[in-house]
Amino acid sequence: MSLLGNLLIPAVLFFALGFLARLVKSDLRMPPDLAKMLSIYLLVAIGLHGGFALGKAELAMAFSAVLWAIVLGFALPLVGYALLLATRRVDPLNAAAIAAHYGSVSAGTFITAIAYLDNAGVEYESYPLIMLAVMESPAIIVGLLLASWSRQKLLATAPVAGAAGAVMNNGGDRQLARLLHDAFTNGSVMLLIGSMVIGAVSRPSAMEKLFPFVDEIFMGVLCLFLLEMGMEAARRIGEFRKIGVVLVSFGVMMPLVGALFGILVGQWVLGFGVGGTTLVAVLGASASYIAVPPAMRLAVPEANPSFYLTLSLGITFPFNVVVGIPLYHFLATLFAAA
Amino acid sequence: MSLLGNLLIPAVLFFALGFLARLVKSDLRMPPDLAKMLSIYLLVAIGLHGGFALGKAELAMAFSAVLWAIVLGFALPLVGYALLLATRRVDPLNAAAIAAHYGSVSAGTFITAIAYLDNAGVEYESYPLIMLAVMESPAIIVGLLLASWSRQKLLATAPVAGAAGAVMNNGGDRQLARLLHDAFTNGSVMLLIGSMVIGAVSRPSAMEKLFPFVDEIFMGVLCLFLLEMGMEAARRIGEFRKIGVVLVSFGVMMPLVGALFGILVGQWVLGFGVGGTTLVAVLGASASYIAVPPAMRLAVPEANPSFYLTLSLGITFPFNVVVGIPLYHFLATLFAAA
Amino acid sequence: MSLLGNLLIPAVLFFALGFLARLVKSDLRMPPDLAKMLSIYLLVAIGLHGGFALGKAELAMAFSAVLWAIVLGFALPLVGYALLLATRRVDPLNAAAIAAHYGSVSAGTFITAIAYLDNAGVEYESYPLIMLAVMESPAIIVGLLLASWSRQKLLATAPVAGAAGAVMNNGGDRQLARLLHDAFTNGSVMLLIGSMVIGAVSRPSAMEKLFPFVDEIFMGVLCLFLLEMGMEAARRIGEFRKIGVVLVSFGVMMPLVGALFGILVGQWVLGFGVGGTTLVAVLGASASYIAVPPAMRLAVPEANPSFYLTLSLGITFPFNVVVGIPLYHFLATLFAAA
Amino acid sequence: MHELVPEKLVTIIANDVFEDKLVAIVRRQKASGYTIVRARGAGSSGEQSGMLDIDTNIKFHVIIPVQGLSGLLDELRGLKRRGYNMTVFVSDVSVLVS
Amino acid sequence: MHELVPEKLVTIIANDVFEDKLVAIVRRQKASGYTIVRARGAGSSGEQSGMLDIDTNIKFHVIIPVQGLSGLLDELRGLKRRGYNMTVFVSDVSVLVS
Amino acid sequence: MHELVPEKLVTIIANDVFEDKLVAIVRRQKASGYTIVRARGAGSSGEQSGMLDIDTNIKFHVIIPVQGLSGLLDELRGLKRRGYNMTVFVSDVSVLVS
Ligand SMILES: Nc1ncnc2c1ncn2[C@@H]1O[C@H](COP(=O)(O)O)[C@@H](O)[C@H]1O
Ligand SMILES: Nc1ncnc2c1ncn2[C@@H]1O[C@H](COP(=O)(O)O)[C@@H](O)[C@H]1O
Ligand SMILES: Nc1ncnc2c1ncn2[C@@H]1O[C@H](COP(=O)(O)O)[C@@H](O)[C@H]1O
Ligand code: NA
Ligand code: NA
Ligand code: NA
Repeated sequence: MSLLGNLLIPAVLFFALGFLARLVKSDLRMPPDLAKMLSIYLLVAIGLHGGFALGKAELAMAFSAVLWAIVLGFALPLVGYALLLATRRVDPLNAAAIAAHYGSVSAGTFITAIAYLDNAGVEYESYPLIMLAVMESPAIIVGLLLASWSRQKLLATAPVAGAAGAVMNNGGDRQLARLLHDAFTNGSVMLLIGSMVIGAVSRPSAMEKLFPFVDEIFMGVLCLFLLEMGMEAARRIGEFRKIGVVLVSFGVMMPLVGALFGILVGQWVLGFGVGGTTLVAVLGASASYIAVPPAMRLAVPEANPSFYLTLSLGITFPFNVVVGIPLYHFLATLFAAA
Repeated sequence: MSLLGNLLIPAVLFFALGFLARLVKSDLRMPPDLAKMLSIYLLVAIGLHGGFALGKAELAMAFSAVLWAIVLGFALPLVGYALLLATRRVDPLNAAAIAAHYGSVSAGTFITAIAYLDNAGVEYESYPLIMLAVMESPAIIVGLLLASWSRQKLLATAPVAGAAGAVMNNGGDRQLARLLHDAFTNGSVMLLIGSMVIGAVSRPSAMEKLFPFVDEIFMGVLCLFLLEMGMEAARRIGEFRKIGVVLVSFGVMMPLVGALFGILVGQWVLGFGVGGTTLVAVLGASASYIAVPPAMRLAVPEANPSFYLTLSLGITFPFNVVVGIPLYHFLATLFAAA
Repeated sequence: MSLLGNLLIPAVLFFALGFLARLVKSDLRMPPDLAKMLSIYLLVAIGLHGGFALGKAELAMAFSAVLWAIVLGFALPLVGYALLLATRRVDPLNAAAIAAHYGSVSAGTFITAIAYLDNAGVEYESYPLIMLAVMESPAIIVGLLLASWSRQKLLATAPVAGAAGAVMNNGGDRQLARLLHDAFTNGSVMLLIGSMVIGAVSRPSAMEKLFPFVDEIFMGVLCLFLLEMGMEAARRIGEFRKIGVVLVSFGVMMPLVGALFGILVGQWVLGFGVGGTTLVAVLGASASYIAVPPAMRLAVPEANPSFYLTLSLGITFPFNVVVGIPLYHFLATLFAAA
Repeated sequence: MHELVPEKLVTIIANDVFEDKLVAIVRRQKASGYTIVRARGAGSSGEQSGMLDIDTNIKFHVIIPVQGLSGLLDELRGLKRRGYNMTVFVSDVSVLVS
Repeated sequence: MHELVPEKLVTIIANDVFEDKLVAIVRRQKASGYTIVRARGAGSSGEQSGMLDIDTNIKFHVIIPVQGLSGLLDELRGLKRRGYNMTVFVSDVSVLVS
Repeated sequence: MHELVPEKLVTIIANDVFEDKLVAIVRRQKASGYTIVRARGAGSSGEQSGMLDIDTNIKFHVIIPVQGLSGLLDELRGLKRRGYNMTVFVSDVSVLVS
């Protein structure tokens, strides 16, 4: 399926429709909780579906996938942090906060990729779904460590510690423990892993009764979800000017770097087929806009939310949905042929 | 299918249930965003469905349908305005605001008519759906022109212009440009036309995956939507007394006039069958309660919202859903036989 | 199907997932109106389904079921009231308010029981559904009478009447009339009975179009609903300590008493099979958390909502969903064999 | 010059089952209107999480002329005495009359 | 010591179609921001049940320095004069700075 | 006569991820409760459209006795100093006690 083919998938077209509606300043408004409801449905549906498939999977392979998901989750924020500091457009704390987003993943992008593969008739392994669940959290931890390390460097260079110093001292370990807790009990992680477990342990006869809900209306719900995400992405483009062209291009380059890491892991390390490799590339390429932003707001209040939200939601998400997914599929096909 | 047959359609019965629940002052309350969510679904579903059908339609015919939709949209508010002034119960500004509602359309009524025809096993053309999308806007423009003209007349007769004069002068063209923009980028228009385009351009294999969502749960969603609309219609009947019997009867007569115009256009001009003609009659008969009220509130603040909301939502909508649709179907059958 | 089998039904597992998410203090949050929307769907779906089945039912039997539902609804609060006073942990007004909850029913529990029986392949009569609709209200009336009687007793023993006395005198009959009205026009009662009537009178061809909505996505919606109810149940466990072990054990014992009454009525009086008897047991065992709490808050403001909400939602609901339903099924099987 | 008229803003925070009672009081007191906002919170009667119908609060606002305050508070105090849990407070506002 | 700066809180209750107009005014008046809460209610223009797009209110709050009040009220009064139904009132607040 | 006790109403407008932090502060300061309303808006940290979890605000209200104000503001000022964006203001209210 070509790039143009991708653009004619209804889900992607609905994304474009939402984007357009905001661009022309339409008064189209979605109820504030609709996106949240739709994404709860999508997580549960994909979790049940994948969990059912995983019930028949190899344990060793699953374990290996989890391991490499963690490796990706730890490695990508470090790469992102280094790149961001190299641009000299953001201070270390903002760099840490942004990098954490790129080490984590976007379930919306992943689900769109699944729709793309289904449409193109490409088979894929079910292991990348566990990787999706696993990869939400490690990047948060790396981001926090990077932030804390940056803060200490700032303190060292600016000896008039003041308030920031107080945070480090009185916060410290207790704060880290809390943030680790938050990372692992994150709502979408629990929903996804919980649904996977339920899908894996439930009796097939019981699962059958769930399939009309899980399968048949899935595409329609995804369309509505992407309609709204298109509107939200477009809402951010006013901020592009504040952010500057260098950061904007980071929002396009970093997904490519992440996708390459993903392809290497998917194809060479885990030995997935083209479909599975594409999905791992999408995991590498996508940036979180659900789990990571609140964590950064709470733990790195010095960072400017406009930066990480605009990059993740306004640039990387549309890029991946429209250009990235077919591109990663194309690259995965190339690598597989090589 | 007789009138009684119509009353036994579940969707209409749910409308009655909602109406009854408010009449007996039940504490049944719907979440405030439910109606909005259901109507987003209904617009998208009907748009995708119709767009898919239109993909195979004749261009010349579609063009002709659009043209006549615009004619209806411009003509009906003028008729309504004249009738309203003849009643001598409202001043020209209120007349303009009310008339705009009757030139526009109600997607909820149209969708109920589709459900009625499906139930009765009557075939219908897909062109009326484009007419639905097209007819949302022209009446808004006519309404605004009528209002602006009435305002000028009021100023001429009352030379102490004051604030109202200021509006005309400082607002004028810029305001009209903005209102035209608003009319064409109206949220429900964009959603409907966007979904139609997506339905038309998407590959059939992709559309197939959407059909369980678009088709199978459609009737159920319509039932819930009409349940809520029944409650909202009944909420207005307290206002009947304030509005007076003359205006209330306008709310019943004007749909009949609109339906006749619609039947003439559908049957004689466009040459539709009984089903398609019924749908055009419904377009003529129905009054907007989504797109037009906010436009009038913004642009004709002098008009009293109680008037147009009570007429459109409290009288014309229930009349059309319960009595109008089967009646227009009956009339369309008569005319077709003639 | 064993108890363990029940625990592996997806719906029950989602309840456990929601419970767990709150226990580990996950930041998983559901949109505030989701539970309400899902329960509107569940009531309508079960009403349509049952009404369609009831269209073919015997009138005499239906009448008998209604009668015995009323008997249960009047008898159970009296039993509960006596038990509660015997514990000496609550004053008579709190006892009246709590008892009313146990005489009424929980639609959520009933629907979960239906899912359980469907999963286990057990047939059941459709009469218990009418009983569900009928049993929401009588217990409210008994509760109010008990409260009013307790208030009078309190006044008699404490002659310094004051404010409480004023309520009795100025409120009195008018208040009772209003509360009777409220009990019978209760939102969920109207929704359920209305949907049953619509299901019964609609033509089969029209109902067929509703079945994908009513049947196929039912299980999935129930899963999401129980996910949220699990979270709400767990939210209450902080209150256990305030309530004390005696009341907590009332929340487990009273359902058993109610279930026994239900089994006797279902099996011996009405002659239902194992499935139908299990459902009547569930009606007896379950406690209201939708219709009764607001009624008690309005009419018995002296009672502490923490008591009745914690008991009904935090203890009895989880107990019934996880342990009760399979237990009552087991008991119904025993009695049927006896 | 703006016409800013000093009036009283009475705010009532309570479970939303009391809404009809509060509207009735406001009508009896001939206030020109009222405004309701959905809320959640916690107080002496426990947490009101706003997730279920049974634990949602409302913030109910009424603007009334100074001379109407006493009658309104009388009715509200009556409710509170009869056991209805609610938080009631009054603030000074200047209302723009155009 | 806390830096509590006395400012003015202007609250506007109106149908939500006016939101864009109000935001534009606030921007023109160079307020540092605004806050919007969804509301329902009743007033001279009938009940706003909050159930449909067409009858939902907003409660719109702006905190402005005392010297900015007059300009803001001028614009709001202008709207009211042109027939826009809205309830506008001003209260005194102390804003925490630092 | 009505018992109207003068107290302070502290209002905090912030992103809703801070809710737990604010509840913890209020509990530490032994306030009798709090009330939360969902909001959206704009300020120095950009627009909060209220459409996604990540850009929803809350309006958080606490009524406290006058003598409790200082302790509460100290904690809030601490948060603001550490970089947490929030709008905090205090108003005078008279709370109905009986
Ligand atoms: N100190 C307080 N500050 C703000 N809101 C409060 C306070 N106390 C109680 N409330 C609100 O009033 C409601 C009823 O309070 P209560 O009657 O104390 O349970 C609570 O659910 C809160 O929303
Ligand atoms: N001048 C203002 N008036 C009313 N609300 C404001 C104002 N400034 C900021 N806010 C609110 O406070 C939130 C946080 O403000 P800020 O920290 O300036 O981004 C904003 O999202 C607004 O909801
Ligand atoms: N006396 C009042 N107290 C509180 N809110 C009011 C009052 N009068 C009007 N409102 C609110 O302001 C909105 C517009 O008022 P009106 O322009 O009178 O229709 C109403 O829908 C109410 O939400
Ligand atoms: Na990534
Ligand atoms: Na029309
Ligand atoms: Na019961």
